[in-house]
Amino acid sequence: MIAAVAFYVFALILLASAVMVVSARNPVHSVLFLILAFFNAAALFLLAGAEFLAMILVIVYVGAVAVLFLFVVMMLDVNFAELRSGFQRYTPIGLAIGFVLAAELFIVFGGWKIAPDEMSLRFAPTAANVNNTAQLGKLIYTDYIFLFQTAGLVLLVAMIGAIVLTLRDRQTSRHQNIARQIARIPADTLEMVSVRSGAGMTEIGIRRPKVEAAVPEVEHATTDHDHGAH
Amino acid sequence: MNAAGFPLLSLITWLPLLGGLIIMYVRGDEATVASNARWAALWTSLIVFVLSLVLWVRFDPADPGFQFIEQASWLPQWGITYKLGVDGISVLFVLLSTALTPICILASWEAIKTRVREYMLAFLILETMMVGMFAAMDFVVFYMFFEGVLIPMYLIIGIWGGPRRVYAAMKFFLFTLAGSVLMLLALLAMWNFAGTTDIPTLLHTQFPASMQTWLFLAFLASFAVKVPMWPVHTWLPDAHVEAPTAGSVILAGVLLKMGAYGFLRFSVPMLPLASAHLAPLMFALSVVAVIYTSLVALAQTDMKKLIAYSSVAHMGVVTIGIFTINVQGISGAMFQMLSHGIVSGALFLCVGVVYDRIHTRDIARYGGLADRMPAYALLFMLFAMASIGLPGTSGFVGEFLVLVGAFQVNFWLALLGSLGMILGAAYMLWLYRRIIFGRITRDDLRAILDLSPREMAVFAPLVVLTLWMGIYPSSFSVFWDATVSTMVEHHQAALAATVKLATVIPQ
Amino acid sequence: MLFAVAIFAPLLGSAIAGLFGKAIGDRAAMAVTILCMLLASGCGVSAFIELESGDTTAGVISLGTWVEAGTFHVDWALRYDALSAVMVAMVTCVATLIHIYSIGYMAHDENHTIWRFFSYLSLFSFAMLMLVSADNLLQLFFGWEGVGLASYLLIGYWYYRPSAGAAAMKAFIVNRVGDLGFALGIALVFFTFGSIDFSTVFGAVGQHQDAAYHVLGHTYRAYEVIGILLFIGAMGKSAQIGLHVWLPDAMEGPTPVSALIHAATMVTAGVFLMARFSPVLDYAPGALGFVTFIGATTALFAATVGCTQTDIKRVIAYSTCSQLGYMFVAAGVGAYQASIFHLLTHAFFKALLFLTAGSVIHAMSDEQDMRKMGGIWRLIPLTYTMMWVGNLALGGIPFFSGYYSKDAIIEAAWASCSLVGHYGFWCTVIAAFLTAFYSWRLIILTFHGAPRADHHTMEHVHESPAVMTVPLLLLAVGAVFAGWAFHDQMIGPDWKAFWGDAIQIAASNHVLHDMEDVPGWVSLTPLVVGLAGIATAYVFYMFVPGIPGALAAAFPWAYRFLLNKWYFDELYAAVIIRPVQYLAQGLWQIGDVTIIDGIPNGIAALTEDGSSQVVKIQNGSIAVYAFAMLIGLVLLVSIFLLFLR
Amino acid sequence: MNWTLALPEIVLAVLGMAILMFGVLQKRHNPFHLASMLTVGAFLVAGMLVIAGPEGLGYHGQFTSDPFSRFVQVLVLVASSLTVIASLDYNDHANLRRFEFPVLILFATVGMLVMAGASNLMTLYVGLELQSLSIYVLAAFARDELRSTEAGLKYFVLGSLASGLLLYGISLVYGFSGTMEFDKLAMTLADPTKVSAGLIVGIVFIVAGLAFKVSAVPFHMWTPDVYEGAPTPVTLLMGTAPKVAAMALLVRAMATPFGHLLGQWQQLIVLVSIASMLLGALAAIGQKNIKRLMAYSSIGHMGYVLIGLAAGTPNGIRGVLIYLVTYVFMNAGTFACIIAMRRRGRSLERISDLGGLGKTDPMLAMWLTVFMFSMAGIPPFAGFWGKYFIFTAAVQSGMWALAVIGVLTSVIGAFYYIRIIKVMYFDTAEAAFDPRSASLSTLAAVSGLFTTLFFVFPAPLVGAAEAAAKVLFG
Amino acid sequence: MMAVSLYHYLFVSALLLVLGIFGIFLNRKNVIVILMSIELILLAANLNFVAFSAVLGDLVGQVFVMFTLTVAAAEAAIGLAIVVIYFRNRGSIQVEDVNLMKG
Repeated sequence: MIAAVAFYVFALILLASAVMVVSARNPVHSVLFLILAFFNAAALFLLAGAEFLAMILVIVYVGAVAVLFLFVVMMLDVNFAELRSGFQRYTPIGLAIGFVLAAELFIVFGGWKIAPDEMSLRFAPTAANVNNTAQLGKLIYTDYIFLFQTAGLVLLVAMIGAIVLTLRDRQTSRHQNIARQIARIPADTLEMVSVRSGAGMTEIGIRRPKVEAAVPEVEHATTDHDHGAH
Repeated sequence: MNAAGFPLLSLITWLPLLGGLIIMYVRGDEATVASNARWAALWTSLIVFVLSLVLWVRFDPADPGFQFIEQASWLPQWGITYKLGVDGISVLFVLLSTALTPICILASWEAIKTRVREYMLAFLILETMMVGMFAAMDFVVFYMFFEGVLIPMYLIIGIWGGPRRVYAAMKFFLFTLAGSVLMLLALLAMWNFAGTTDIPTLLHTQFPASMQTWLFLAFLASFAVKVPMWPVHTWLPDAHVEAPTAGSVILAGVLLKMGAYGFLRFSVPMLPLASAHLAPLMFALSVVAVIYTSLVALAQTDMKKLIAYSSVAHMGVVTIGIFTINVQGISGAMFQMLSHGIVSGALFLCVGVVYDRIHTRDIARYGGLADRMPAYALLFMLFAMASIGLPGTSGFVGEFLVLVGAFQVNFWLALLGSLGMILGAAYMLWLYRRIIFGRITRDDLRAILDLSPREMAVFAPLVVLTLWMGIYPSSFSVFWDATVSTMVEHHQAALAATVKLATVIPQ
Repeated sequence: MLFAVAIFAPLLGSAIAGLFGKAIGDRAAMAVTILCMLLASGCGVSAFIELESGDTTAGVISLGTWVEAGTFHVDWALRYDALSAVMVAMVTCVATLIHIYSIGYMAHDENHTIWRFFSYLSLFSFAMLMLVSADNLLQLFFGWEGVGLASYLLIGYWYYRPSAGAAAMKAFIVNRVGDLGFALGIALVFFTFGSIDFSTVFGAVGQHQDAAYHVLGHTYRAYEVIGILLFIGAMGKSAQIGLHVWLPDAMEGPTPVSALIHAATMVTAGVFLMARFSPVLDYAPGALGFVTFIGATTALFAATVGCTQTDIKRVIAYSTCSQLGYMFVAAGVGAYQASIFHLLTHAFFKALLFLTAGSVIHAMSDEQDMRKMGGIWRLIPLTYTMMWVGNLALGGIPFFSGYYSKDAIIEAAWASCSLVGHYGFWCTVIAAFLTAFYSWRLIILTFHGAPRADHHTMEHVHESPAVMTVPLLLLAVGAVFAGWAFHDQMIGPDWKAFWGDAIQIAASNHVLHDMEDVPGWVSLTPLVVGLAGIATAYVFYMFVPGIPGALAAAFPWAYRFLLNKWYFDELYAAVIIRPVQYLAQGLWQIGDVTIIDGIPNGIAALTEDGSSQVVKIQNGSIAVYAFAMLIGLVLLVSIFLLFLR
Repeated sequence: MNWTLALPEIVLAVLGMAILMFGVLQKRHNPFHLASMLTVGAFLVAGMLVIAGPEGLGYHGQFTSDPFSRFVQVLVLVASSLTVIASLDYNDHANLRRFEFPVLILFATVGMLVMAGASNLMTLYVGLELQSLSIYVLAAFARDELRSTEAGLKYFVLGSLASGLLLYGISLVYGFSGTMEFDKLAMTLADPTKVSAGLIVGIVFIVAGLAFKVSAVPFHMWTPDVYEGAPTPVTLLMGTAPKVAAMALLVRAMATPFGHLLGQWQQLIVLVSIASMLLGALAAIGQKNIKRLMAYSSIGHMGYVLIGLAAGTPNGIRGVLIYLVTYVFMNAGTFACIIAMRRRGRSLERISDLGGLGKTDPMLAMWLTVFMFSMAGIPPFAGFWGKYFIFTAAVQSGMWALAVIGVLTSVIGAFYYIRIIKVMYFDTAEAAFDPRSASLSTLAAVSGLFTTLFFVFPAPLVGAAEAAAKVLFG
Repeated sequence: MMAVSLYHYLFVSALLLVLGIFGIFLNRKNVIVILMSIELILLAANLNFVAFSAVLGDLVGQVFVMFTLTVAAAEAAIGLAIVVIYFRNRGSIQVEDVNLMKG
């Protein structure tokens, strides 16, 4: 009973915050509502017995993804006042279509039944005596190793993608070149001069410190994209 | 091996392509390239022609089946074979193609000044396609060549054509493509039924009656456009008008025959029931074509358009002949096709001669050429008369045999189908009168030169053929007599079998 | 063999003159063609004489296969029998004379391509010879069309004259209308008999009498249909009413041409065809009735028109037309022999008349209008005499050739004892009167009275050179004596021996016999009306010259009706030519350009329109794209749930 | 568990990471060209492994290697290699000389290989995502180009939506059948009583998700915009390899697990196919940008491919595979020609820029002509044979309406293909293009020769396709 | 096992799916909201998986959710990266401004 009440509460908050995600005027609010939605979804997971996933959802989604969203929303510094509110012109028909879809899904769900022989198809039945995390771990690292590794590749691609798209070396920023720092010897930079007393700097030929031509390496491919392909 | 002792047909088919390859690798400045391309193309086509004469010599007219058969595995699992061969119906078309190509190349010797290399290449490719199509003994091979013809022809019209060439080329391409894709479906249906695309096998396959009708209609869509039959003929005048002279010659000489050849090769023998049932439709369309396009030809002001419309009318006679499905009708259709190939080709060359000099095809711009160009006037007269169907020229024999064939079907068919005799005379003579007769009024015409030796050389074979076919036609008809007789017999046997079946079933 | 030489010699001459004429020059071309013609006429006459004397027998000379398609088999072959021998002899002789005459007539041709002219003439002769010597219908058709071509070329010889070009075209096309009927007739003959060889067909005449052919919703006897169809062909070539319109216009050609093709030979091809096909026609009474009717009508019609024409050559042309009508009347009543007999005599006197007219025109500096002539009979007496001879023959004055043949026809018409035969009789009688009338009208207007030509022309009036007058004289001999000479053989008691198998008639046909028994007044009538016609002409044009004008003023509609040749040209222009032109334009501009091209063009436009519509939804908006996806999804799901479960 | 089944994928991924390391560490020279070459080499290695590798079902039913998957994998590798080669010249000129480019292509290819071998809905999803994510990045690769980034954005948003729907569909199928493995699904669905509406709706969702990847109507909306905006080699990639992989996936999914539901999904595919053919034919007509045109053309081509699927017979699948092979080469060649459209360093995309190419660059014009005729389905070029086998299947299955619509739309389609030829040959010449690089010439020539000469020896390829197709029907 | 019936979960997930879809095609504001909507759709699917996994007593659904989460995270990263560079070029992330290419 308590579980049922909890389900309804969480589900309602989940749906309400989902509505807010979509309709909130301020994107920051949307992100915050998204976080709320994730929390509630995690609770629903928990109710369904997927403890590990619930935790992951909180950690990965709230801790990483949602924060990333928030970060980007903030970073992009959008002038919220200018954002057009409201919905598209075809909202009514859009809503109708959406509700038709929902209705169809509802009708379809009504037909769900579980047949005994279907249970035999289960690949990894839940075991009562092992906790959820251990079971999942065992599956992922053994039977699903192939997909697990592929998922790793997905993340790698995401990393490469994010870097390749957003990282740029600015011409103005200065990089530390450790090798060069270490290789630096005094003779290159220091000049011992004996200074006559009373003589001005210019008189003894010292105008400015001796500096190598320290042009930053521009060879790296991620620079200079001012001219596009088109 | 075949009667020639070596893969003759493949050689004839693919040799032009080899010549084309050689032309592609000609290097040098533009004039050198052009000159080399011309000569290479001419020699290639001449060699091919000489090779094809072996067909003439070694063909056994008494054998109604395919000869010179050669075969290579292609897609064996699907019953598709690379198979070439000629029978009485196709052998002369192969010769027609190989004979017209050198003539066309010679005719374009000076007329084509730009991109000569590509032009010659296109013509050689075209020759490959034409010969391959007529020699194909496999439906898929046939279709490949049949459609492949579009490519060089599209380019020939589009690149070297007249002011409205783009419209004409597009129209030509799309019309013919639209028709032939439906044939492709028919082809597939036949394959699905018979499990092979081997033409001799298909010739002996009995397709169910309802299927025959559909197949026939699909074939009709393709061949009717190609022939062209009314009312899908309008691409032809445009294509003819815009194409360069040699393009028109090939178009009229060979390409139009592809449709009629298709009827003869596929529709009639493979679909006897549908051919018999739908013959009235074909007759109606053909008769309309004869009368309608002849009348339209009367109204033309452009020489080429006039001749183009006359082609439609003449091909209407051909289709009448084919669907009479008796020996005289089909034989006449065959003859009419060959004759039309030569005569209308020659007429287009005639137009080309003056076009090269005055650069207009407007009939009103001419007049009184007899004065300055007597030899030309004589030739033009000969071909005009052949086109009208004067006895003694090639045009008569076919037309008359078709008349005889049609008469056995229906008086009205014969009468209306032969109205072209009168109307043809009307538009042809009117054209002749306005171009050749009259007084010269324009200065450029006053300075016009008669035929050059090169032009004479182009026309000479055509003159010989026109008269030869008119005076001694049996030296040509002997090639297909056996085949056509067999075809008609088969047709009647097939019909009789059905009638028997129809009478047996209800009991 | 002489016969074959007679036929092919002109071809040789024509080819040499035509192909090499420019190189060898006019004189050589003339020489070659005339030599060939002389050879041909020599051989032709010899062949005729040999046949008649029984030295050789009739037969067929085969020259090889022509057309072959299944059972349809046609040879090139020359048929050598009485009919063809007569025709060959006549054609070669007349043609040779005309060739010779042309040397003089064409001497001043401004075209400077006389070699071309002679080549055409010889070509024409060849075609005509092929026609008469054919052994099958198709070869006959070959010659038939060949003379059509040659006449086209000859009429259009002065190609720079627009009227010549038009006339040439008209001749060819009108002939083609007839040819279509002829060709259909050939097809029907094949359909009925399984062959178109004369020997085979005539041999099988008895077997296929009941053959029927279905046409026009009715079933007719095949023979009748064959007869009608072949006669339609003959109508075109022989300028019978309806298809006669080309003949008067054809006078655009040089006068020798008119003499050759529109008097003596080409136009008689139709008559020849009737005679040649007599074995079949004799079993087709209906068709024969039609032939008589048309022939009689033509005879009368052309005669009436001839009375009002002012162009000297046109008058003669209409008289040709009229005389051809006589011949068809004869053929129609079954007197094929009489028709051929008239053909023969007519060939001589009509050629004579034309050539004489040519001589007049030559003398009058190429003036053809009789209203601008007159008063020259003293200046060109020989021509004048020849004209008289010709007209006497034409008018059917006794002992001139026309008398025999014309009388025979009129008698035969009466003797046929049928309604249409009597119609033929009365028409021919009236025509005989009119013939005499316009013939003398021509003589009087041309030669008598006050000179109406200008002074300059009159000064130059002169007799023609010998090269022209000698042929005239020779023809005059024929015109005078041919009737008398051949009467007995051809239609007289010896006709069976003369014709042999060439003209086979049915057992029921005894017109030639009945002709002898016609009442006396029937035999006399032609002579009487002929003399009456001459008298009327003298009254009208010599003694009381006001009458014609008064008559014309009194009956203006009739006058104009006749002057305008019964408005046939106008009728055809209104009923056929103009509608065809409109139709042609309409079919082109409306049918082809608007409708038939409109459909693909419309489809193309529709497609492009559809394209722009389809592309409209592609407005770049992510939301719209997503929306489209969703609609698609919902649609698919709905289809599934609604229809496919 | 036979892990060697996935050896090509594993090796390729490892090589990819190695190339990545190489690129990162290489400082002195720009490693783009070398990395590209290495990538092609890696593809070669993977290709050989594919051909030589064992067959069977492995990884607990998650991954399979059979003639079908190998056929597709080889084709994908070929397509990817062609893309990499095409990118050499383009990226040089577009300032995209970055080694990540080939590496991303490589990982996308790994994803596609996984897709080709997927025998489990989970594998399907992961492989698809690996491929998609890489290509999202590639589409936006010219990050300073507004059009490229917009293309990336659109592709990403719509692609994510599609994969969301796909995922939802998978969840339904899973829920209503209890398994994600193709074999077991097939077993379950063999019994009609177990086919519930939820399952079918799930299938519809899956079809929608995959249809998006092959850009079939109505899930095609992204195609023109993304094709236009993305860097041309990426467009080439999107036009070839992922389409092949996604189509293979669709085919396998429809044929194996859902094969017993043929009656249901067939109608669906027919509808999608007709709509695609019509739209592909119609919408391309008015286009002025050749990349957009190619987008619509690819929509049309996918419509034809779907005919083969709709036929639902081994012959249909054979047609699909052959069509895909010809399509890959035609597309690669065409895009090679498009990349070569450059004047004074500026890339051109308008069709009118091709004006007079027949005069200024006859060789390029000739190849492009070959590709256009081939796409229009004119024999003897390869494109015709693709259509031939497709229509054969349709006719065999008695789908006449589909076949007739197919051939008629191919005529409409021919209109715009030959219009390009018209522009090249009939229009007045513009200035010549910049000299082509050897890589592009080679690419065009290879594709062109394949397209032209396919008809000479079609039997081996057709035989392979036949063998591949038969697998799916046990 | 489950506290409430499967249907409840399915209803929630279906509504979540529809909401997510609405978020994509109905809003006019901000591309990032679209990304968040996609997260909602994925969440809906995940909810389904978890629910089915629970009802079927099969862990496979949960395993799939693991991978889904991975993919979703990667998607978010790439999506945001694209949005960022798009913003750099366009200076706006309004949904209606994303229409440079059309037709």
